Amino acid sequence: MEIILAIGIGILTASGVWLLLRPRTFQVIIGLGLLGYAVNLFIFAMGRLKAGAPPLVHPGKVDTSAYADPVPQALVLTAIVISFALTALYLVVLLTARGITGTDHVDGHEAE
Amino acid sequence: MTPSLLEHLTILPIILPLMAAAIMLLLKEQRYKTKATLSLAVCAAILGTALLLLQEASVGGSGGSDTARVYSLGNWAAPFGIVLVADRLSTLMLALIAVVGAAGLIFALARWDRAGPRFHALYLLLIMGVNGAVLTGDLFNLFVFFEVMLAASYGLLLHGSGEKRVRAGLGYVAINLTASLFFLIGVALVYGTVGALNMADLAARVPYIAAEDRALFEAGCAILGIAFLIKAAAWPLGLWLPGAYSAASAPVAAVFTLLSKVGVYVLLRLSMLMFHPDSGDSAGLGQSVLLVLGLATVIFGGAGVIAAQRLERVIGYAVMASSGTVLAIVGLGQANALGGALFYMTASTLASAALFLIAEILVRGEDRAAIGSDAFFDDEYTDPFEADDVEEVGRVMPRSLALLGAFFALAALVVASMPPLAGFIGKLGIFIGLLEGEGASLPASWWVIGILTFSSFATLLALVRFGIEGFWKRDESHALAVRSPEFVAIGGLIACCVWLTIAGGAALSYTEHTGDWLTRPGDYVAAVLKGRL
Amino acid sequence: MNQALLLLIPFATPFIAAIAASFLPTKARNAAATLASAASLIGVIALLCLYPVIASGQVARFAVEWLPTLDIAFRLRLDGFAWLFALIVQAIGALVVLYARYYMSPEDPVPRFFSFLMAFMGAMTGVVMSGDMIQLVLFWELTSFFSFLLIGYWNHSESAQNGARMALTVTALGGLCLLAGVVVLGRIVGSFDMDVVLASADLVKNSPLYLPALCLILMGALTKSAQFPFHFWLPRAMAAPTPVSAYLHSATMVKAGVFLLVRFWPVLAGTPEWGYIVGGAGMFTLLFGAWTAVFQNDLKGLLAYSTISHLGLITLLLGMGTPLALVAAIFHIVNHATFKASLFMAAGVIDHETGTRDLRKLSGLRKTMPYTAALAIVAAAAMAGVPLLNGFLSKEMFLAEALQAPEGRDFSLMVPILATVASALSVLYSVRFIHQVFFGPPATDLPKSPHEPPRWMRFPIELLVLICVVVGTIPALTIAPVLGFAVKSVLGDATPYYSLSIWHGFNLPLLMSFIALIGGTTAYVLFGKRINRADKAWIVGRFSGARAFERAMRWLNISAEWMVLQLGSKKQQWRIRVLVIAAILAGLVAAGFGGLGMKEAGITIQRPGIGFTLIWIVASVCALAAAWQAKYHRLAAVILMAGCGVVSALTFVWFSAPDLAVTQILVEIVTGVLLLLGLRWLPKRSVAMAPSKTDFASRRRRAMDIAIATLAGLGMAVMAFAVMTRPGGSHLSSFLLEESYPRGGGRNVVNVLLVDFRAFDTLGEITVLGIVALTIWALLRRFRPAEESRGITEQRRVQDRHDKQHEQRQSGDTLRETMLIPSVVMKWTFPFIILLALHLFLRGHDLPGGGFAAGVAMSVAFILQYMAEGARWVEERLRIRPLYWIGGGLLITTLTGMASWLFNYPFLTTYFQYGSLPWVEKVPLATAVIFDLGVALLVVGATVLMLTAIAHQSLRTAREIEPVKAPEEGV
Amino acid sequence: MIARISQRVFQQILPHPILSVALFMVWMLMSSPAGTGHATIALIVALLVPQVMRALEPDRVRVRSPLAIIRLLWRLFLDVLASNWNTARIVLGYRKRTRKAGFVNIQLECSNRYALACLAIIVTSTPGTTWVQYDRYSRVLLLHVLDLRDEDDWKAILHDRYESLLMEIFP
Amino acid sequence: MTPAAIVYWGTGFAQVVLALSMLVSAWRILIGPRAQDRVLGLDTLYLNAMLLILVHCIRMSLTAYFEAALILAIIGFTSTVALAKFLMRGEVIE
Amino acid sequence: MLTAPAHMPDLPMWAAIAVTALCIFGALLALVGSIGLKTLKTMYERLHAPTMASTLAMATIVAAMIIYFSFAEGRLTLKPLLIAIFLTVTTPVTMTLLARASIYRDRVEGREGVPKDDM
Ligand code: NA
Ligand code: NA
Repeated sequence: MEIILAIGIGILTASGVWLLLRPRTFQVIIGLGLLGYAVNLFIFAMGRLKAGAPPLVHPGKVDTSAYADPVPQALVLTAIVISFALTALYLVVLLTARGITGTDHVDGHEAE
Repeated sequence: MTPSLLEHLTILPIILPLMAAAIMLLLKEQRYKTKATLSLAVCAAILGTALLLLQEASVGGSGGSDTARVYSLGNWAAPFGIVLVADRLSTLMLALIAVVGAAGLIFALARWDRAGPRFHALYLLLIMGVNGAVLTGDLFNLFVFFEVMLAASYGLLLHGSGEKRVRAGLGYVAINLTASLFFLIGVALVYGTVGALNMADLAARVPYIAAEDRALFEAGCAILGIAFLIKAAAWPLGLWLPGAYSAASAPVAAVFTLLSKVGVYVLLRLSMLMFHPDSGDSAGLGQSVLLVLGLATVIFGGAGVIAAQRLERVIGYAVMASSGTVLAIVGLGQANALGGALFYMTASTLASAALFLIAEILVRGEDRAAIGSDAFFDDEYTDPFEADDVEEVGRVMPRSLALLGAFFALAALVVASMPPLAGFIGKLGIFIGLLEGEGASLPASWWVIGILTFSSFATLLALVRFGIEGFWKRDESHALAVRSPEFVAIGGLIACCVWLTIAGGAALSYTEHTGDWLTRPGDYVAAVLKGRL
Repeated sequence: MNQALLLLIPFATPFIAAIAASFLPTKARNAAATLASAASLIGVIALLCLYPVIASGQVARFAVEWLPTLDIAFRLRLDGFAWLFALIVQAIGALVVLYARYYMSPEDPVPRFFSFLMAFMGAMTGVVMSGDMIQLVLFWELTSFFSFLLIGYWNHSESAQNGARMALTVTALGGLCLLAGVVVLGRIVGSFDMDVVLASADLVKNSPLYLPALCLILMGALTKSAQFPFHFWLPRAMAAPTPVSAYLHSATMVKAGVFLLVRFWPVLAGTPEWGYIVGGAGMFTLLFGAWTAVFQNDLKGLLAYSTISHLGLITLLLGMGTPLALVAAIFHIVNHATFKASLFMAAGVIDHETGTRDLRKLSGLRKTMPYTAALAIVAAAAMAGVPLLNGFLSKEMFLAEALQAPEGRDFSLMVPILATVASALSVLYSVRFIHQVFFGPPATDLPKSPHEPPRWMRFPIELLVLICVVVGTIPALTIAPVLGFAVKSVLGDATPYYSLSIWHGFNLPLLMSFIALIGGTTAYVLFGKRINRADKAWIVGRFSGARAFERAMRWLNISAEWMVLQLGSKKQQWRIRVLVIAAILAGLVAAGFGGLGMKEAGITIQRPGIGFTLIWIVASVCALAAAWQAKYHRLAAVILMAGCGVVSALTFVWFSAPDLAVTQILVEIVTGVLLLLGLRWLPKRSVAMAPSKTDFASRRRRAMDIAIATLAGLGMAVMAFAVMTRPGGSHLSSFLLEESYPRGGGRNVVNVLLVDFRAFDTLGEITVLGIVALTIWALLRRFRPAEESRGITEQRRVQDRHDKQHEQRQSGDTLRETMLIPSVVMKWTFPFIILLALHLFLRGHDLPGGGFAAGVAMSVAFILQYMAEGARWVEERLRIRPLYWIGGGLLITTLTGMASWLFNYPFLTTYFQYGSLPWVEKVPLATAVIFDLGVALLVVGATVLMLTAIAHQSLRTAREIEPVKAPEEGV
Repeated sequence: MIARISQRVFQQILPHPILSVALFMVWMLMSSPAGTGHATIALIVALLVPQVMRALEPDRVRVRSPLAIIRLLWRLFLDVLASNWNTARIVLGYRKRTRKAGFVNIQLECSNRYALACLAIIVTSTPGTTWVQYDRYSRVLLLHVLDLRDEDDWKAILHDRYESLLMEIFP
Repeated sequence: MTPAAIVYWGTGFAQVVLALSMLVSAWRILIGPRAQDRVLGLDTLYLNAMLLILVHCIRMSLTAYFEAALILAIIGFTSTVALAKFLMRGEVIE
Repeated sequence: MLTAPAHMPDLPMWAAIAVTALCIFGALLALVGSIGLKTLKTMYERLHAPTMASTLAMATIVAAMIIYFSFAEGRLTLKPLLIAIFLTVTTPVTMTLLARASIYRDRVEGREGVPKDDM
């Protein structure tokens, strides 16, 4: 399982980075999106992989080893929300830039 | 928990602006006066709080010992919940933020707060974010506050719109989003290897990290470091700074000077906490990188200052150079010079903020076209730059140019760290600190001194050039319209610089003491964790 | 009077006067002049009052603590030398003020001038009286700064701008070096206190840091006193009003350099390094300055180069390193100050009266300005070293010292010869000056018709010339005692015997003097005409320091630009590439190139499941395809990205993160809508736009990007794998799992983390959401769509046309029909989605769900209505005020947090109880629920605001080009 | 009079009674295991949420003949089973040669929006048929059929099996 | 074999089949050829993912993941509606 | 030998078999749907394929879930019915919309095989 997820994170990252380095704003936003997934899963992976053990505890004595680590999950939740917000923001900025500058190049003007 | 309202002082700088911003969202857009008053009141309250905390920090705890005021949010004690820590360093930052923030706000009241919707709310939220970032004692919470700060900064950078800002915003947002991703990766790795997020907890655990986990941990820290170096605008990661800052409207650019300093602050805080000499195998991690990049930043900033064609960009590069200076000192690991560096950082931040404000007044005539790109929709929000109403002109103050020129000169002296003002004291503190003890025999010390001297010279050259352009070569035909809030804002910042000079002894002793405190991370850890572990 | 106060007066009065003058009205010429002269006179008087103290050989001190931790204090220290210097500064200052009162035009805003002048005087006094090295540097730079303002006083003139800038650049650079030097010196000595430093000569000279300290300090001194090769700023500084030149370039500013050399003489002088550098620079400057002065056609230019030459002379004397040479140097400092100040003033008078300073135009002024002529001739004679004038005395001492140049040095014979030559040159330019200006036939083509200046404008010159004469004739009665204690204060016990009598018998120096006088005069007679015709100085004229400086500055500029270009880039791609490379490198280096400790840690791995592998093949394919398609097939990229999102949600399900799965799915849905809303405003990028052939550079760039991307991916994969395969579980998570129910009141630990343990994060996170919504909304109010996207969309155009073509149909029918069925369903799902949101909200604390999920679900309910019926329709019926939701949400969360203050708990402390309301069985009643409510409200507001802000753009009516208004018909 | 007032009050309180019932049941399902507490909440929800629907002004739903509903559901169930079977066979390539897919235009009789919506749902939920386009003026439905043996067959199926029942339910 | 084991392994197999099904629908997203094909592929992907979650609930004997599937069922269609409307009208909200 | 993980409660053999069979059947049917999505020739034909997943496949899996959790939790658990209800109502919406959009696009582009008379 770990190896699959690791490879998956790697591929998401590679695709995202490739897009992040492209000259068109839309490529960048998709790249940021993919990187967002990769990073969220990466954070999630830091809690190690445990199937069938959601951190929903039962009252009473808690066997902490029987639950997945809740901390990375909470961090990912926050990260998801923030990256959603910032994707929206970047989208609007890129739209505005496209309108004002007449190009969708990341520099706001076509490369010479 | 002692039952005293004063105990909640630490959190005021964060929730006051938040509350005010929330209330402003419930107010109609037209109610500028109310909003302005509210903003001013909040800034004043933050300033008051910051000064109280500063006073406390400078006096120290019981028996004159240094303490860190720890505020456990949700009443969850340190490693488990999030804590705010107001120690000497964060309090210093807090005071700096309060001053620059208030100045920017006052300046904006003259006109900028009406150049786009919801300026006050965004502005206060930016202040909140910066305050949170310096106060928090938790790594992930730091991320959150970085994001608050950045989100607000995106909004404020774009405030006033126009092609220049949008273009700058495009790059600024993309770079910072990338940096935020690095931040997350770094935090994740740190948690994945150490299992802690609280900074003090981390500091306490770093020496005991298992050998096989250390490489991963250090990789995480290194990536984290890159994220912070991007924010601190270290070369070659901080190339975004001059463009972004110079595109922003003046009051925004003024508060932006704080943002890069927050990056520096975090690097300083974390490297002193986690990689101090007693921290086992990780001691001194990344220090040489900080030194080299810091110096490179100073050189690059110096070159940029000379090469830049617009005053705002000059200031932007100067801000870079000033970040680089502090980074280099952090990297050098010379605790003696740290006090000077902190002093220098404080002074140069105040002065570069003032310069951004002055620069805007100087280029005001030319800039009109850039601000008002022609609108496409006819239900357009009208802003004061497009309307030629009479109030726009403002009363020309007698001697406004002379006074502004004096302000410019003083601010320029501080930024170039020339005598007699505060910047000089800071740099002097660095020099003397560097040469103390074994420092004189380190080649790095001499490099630092040489490069800092070069950067002073470069800054002076450029600022003299632009001073002459702006004040001596000024066309008589368009008079300078400066409104009183603008004078108050700039004058306030300059007054702080002057005060820092006159009361240089006390201020420097504070920063030196702070440097000393930073070299004893054990005390910080003890204060935060209160012996728990 | 109190000694400390007396010390403070000459220092502080000028500054006070400067500030006071700056408040005077623009035309208050007399008031400003009175103020300034009063200030300097008070200073003079205070200094005179201190005479007894100084004369008795004491040092007057005054100290105030300033930077105690650096051992830097504000210290005033007045010994004999400083006293003499301060007196010159203040007294000549007073005279210059008087002179300037008449010199400056009534139209000039002189209060500013006097303000700068006084400030400069204060700074100069500060330099002289500094008892602390750092303080000395401080005032040193201040003199540079105020001289900048004074030189640039006529700031509209370009030459003033350039001259001021050059002077500042050179002297401030010197000052920076001086600072460094002083810091090093302080490091050697262990103190910045001048007393301590001056007493540590041996320590300093034996220190390994001696040479760097010396070089740095000399950089300061030599730039300031315009020594070759830093001399060039001085002639350019002549753009200043003449009173400024008279003051700064005779007695003060340029003398600061030699003052410094004298001040540190006991500590630094006497070593071979000192001798070579200082002596060499002095000798060269002496000759160079004199030679160049000869060829100057501008009166002030001549005086400027003469000043350079005389400063060279003083420097050379100091470089000799002998006590007697020092005596001569100090003496010449005083003498030069008097005759040069008077000459500058005279030059100013001539300029003022005739309207020109060109030696070739001026002629025969002795007829029209006899009195001024007489004064100028005497002063020039003093400069030339004519006997019975003060210049002669010090020059005699100089020549004597030149003969005493230590044997064994290679140039021992050269020194006296060169000294004589320099003296001859000095005679030559003095004679040329006198002859060209005052003799010959009266000039006819002068811009103004000259006559004698006003009485009080002449007075300063008279006084100074009188001093020249008096000192020159009766030195023993006038200057001797002063010079005596000045020298003693520097040399202490090493003070040598010297005599100030005018007559020492026929000796070699006297001979040399005469050779110089005769030689100079003869040369003028022989070459005068040719010199007048020369454009620039023979031989050395081709070398222009100023041009070199400007070239250096240009080079600095160009190389800075080059550097910025090379070390940076304006291209965002480049910048981001650097970031990514930096992060990869950082990770690699820190992790020690692959040694992630995997072997040591041991790998515990779960066998890959087939299903899981398959879904990750889906995600990988989607990701790679998205990367491939994002440029030309944006919609495909959006869809492919959504595919990745689904798989990451499934992964969260797979590995026990239901909350994450819920949130991911919800966010996925909203992001999809958002991107589509955006796509509407993004014109198509067709494949046809692609360059048909990709050049090598772009192929290489792509290859590099692929390499970077691969490395980044590899890095993340390896790190993720390394962490996942080692044992996990932290003290943090154990605590949270254990305490979540008993102390947080919730079974869903993730939710308790979000609303209790780490509620502060959540507060920040929703703030981010609110800010972003606000920003988007603000930005879109001035939205200007891309040219190609303006107006209605292609599809709508086609469909509307179709509707119009058919008789029965109305415009918009196609849409209505299309949405006929969907809108029924979408409308009726509204209450059920509200239900879902409520459900998610209420169960959050114990089971997956929570405020955020509820908020997004709720916002989806709104968005569905927007999609079903259009924005206008919805907003006519549902008044959604997203800003209020955002503000309210923030307020609720914050107030909930603050409520704990009432119970003396920190912010965000939650309270909970397993209450049992009537009819409702055990339901946890936690304040965290209220907090979560705020979260939900904000999320609804922010999400709806973001989406509708973009959606509203379609509704906005494009601004039409306003038709020109027809003129209204007249009555 | 009283009856009318009470009817209006009833309409005020329960603007959409069916919706309220549905919401109540859905809530009970959602929060299962649900006790009295959830029933209370469900009741509140069922009373309050429909008020929101006032704003959206949906056409009123009038349903007759609950029996017809059950018959409709039963028919749908059978048809879904059958068409799943058919479609699966087609996908797996059993009837490659003989099969022909295509569009069918069908003239509908009913015009009630809800009836049409139900019809659309039914048609589309049944594998093998997809509701593509409906013309309000001519009341012609364009249907896509995966296995188009006989156009009239499909018309008949639609009319007889569903439309008539739906017209019974939504008059 | 215990009943529980049967369920566990049976659902495991069902998951593999569903994952395979996802892979096939992803293929449609990938090759298109037209935008509507991709949208359809995505819709199917969502559907299969939802079924996968349900099966996972059984396999893990946990209802905790149910809400994720429920959300997909109730509002998952929003994305597809938006996409379809975008194709039809060129914009999602008019 | 196949063993069940500890977390799984025991249930009657018939129920286990039913659950398993329903799950597998549903999954296979969904797979058939997806295969149809891949193999069928035109867009409109492909539209029919996933409907199997959203109807019968979904129904069997929901049934499996109801059976399983009713035994696992010891009481009738009808919650999964919600999925059936909502999915049945919402999926057709997307399908018809998609069909409408693609026929419009095909007509505009003048493609073969679509009725032409209308937009
Ligand atoms: Na609590
Ligand atoms: Na169908």
